[in-house]
Amino acid sequence: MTVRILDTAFDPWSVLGQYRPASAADGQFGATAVFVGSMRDFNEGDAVASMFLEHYPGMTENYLQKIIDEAMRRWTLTDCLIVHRVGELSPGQPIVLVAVWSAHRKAAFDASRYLMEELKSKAPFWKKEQLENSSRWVEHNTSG
Amino acid sequence: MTVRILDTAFDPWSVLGQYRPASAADGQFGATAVFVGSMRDFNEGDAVASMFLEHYPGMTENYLQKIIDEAMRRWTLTDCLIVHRVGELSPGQPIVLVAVWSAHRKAAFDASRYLMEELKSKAPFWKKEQLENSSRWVEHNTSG
Amino acid sequence: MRVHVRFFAGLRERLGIAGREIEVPAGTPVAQLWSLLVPGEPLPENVLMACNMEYVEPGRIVEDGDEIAFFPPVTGGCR
Amino acid sequence: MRVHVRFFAGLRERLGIAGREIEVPAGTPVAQLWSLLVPGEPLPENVLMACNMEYVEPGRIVEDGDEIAFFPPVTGGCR
Repeated sequence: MTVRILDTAFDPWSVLGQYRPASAADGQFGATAVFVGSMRDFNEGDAVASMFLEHYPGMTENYLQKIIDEAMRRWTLTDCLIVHRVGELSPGQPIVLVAVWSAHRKAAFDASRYLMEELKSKAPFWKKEQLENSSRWVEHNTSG
Repeated sequence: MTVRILDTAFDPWSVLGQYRPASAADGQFGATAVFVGSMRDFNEGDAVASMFLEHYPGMTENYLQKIIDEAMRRWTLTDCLIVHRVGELSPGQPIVLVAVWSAHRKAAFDASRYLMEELKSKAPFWKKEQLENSSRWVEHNTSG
Repeated sequence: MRVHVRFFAGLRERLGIAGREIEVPAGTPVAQLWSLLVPGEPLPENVLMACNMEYVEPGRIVEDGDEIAFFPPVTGGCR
Repeated sequence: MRVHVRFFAGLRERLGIAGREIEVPAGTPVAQLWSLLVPGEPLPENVLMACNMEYVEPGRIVEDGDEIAFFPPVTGGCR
């Protein structure tokens, strides 16, 4: 059950390659479901040059830990990992990584999706997009 | 749209780190959903020492390509990758990797799950488990 | 009693306030801190409020030493 | 005409046949190859059949040069 907020670029596949799921010998989990969200270079019809991601230090981590706790209550999971970028991002860079380990695939699929939807709807992060000649705060999120 | 059948162990995170999704510059996809299924060291109450995975060379690849084609028809996806082990496996080793890239997370989540369920229900692979003093063909698959 | 109020993201930029200490009487609800700090500015309909880093309703009564936050709808994750 | 018949996994082990060339008359359905190759052995209820690496129904009529396969329910992926 790990939450990481990073202010520099990360490679989700390296993170996963190095991560050792909590209290699980290799043979004990059978399913890993992962979601990676990356920054796209367009939004609402405009080319986006870069993005700034603000968060609420302390509350953000608490909230992510809370949704992991809730997922562990709802499903039988071995472990959950959430990594989220903050700061200045370029197109193509990963924003978020959610990973869930469990004995059965249904729980892993369900829980990873649950974590992403909960994260998007209530975790305190805010995006500011840098367009060619202006910047704007993203006002609303897309539904899942 | 890539299908790989491997007869030696693979690291899904290295595969993903090296894979370049088809015709997609970095900023063009926003969502990647991944599922990894690994061999567990127990099944139906018995400790499983190792496993042999048989397939039908030619038909297996065709079938996996067919479900990828179907997923690309049903959802708007950038790319799909399926990697599946055959041969002798030890507990903890990855059996299957399914990855889907798309602009929106809903399509990535839905399509990755679809690919896994289709793969499990009809792709020609057969597992033989090596228990302590005997071996057995796995007779039925778990439902998703 | 004394509370610390914070604003985030577009709200912070628009109001020009990141954080402010404010003296309030006992029994003050969270939402009222807004009118005390930015009088004349209507409370945005979609604003979110937190007390000590937990989401709270506008009517929540503040206590001495609380950290209160006002912020716009969140937009984390990916598209 | 001539078809090639293959068996996989538990079926191959139990019957002791991996593959066999067989001469059949025109109009032979796939399922009938089973009784020609393993007479007296009932066709398992859950057996799957493929013709030229595509799933087919038991009644599919074979053609010269076809590769026909019989195999047990598949068990790929993970638990």
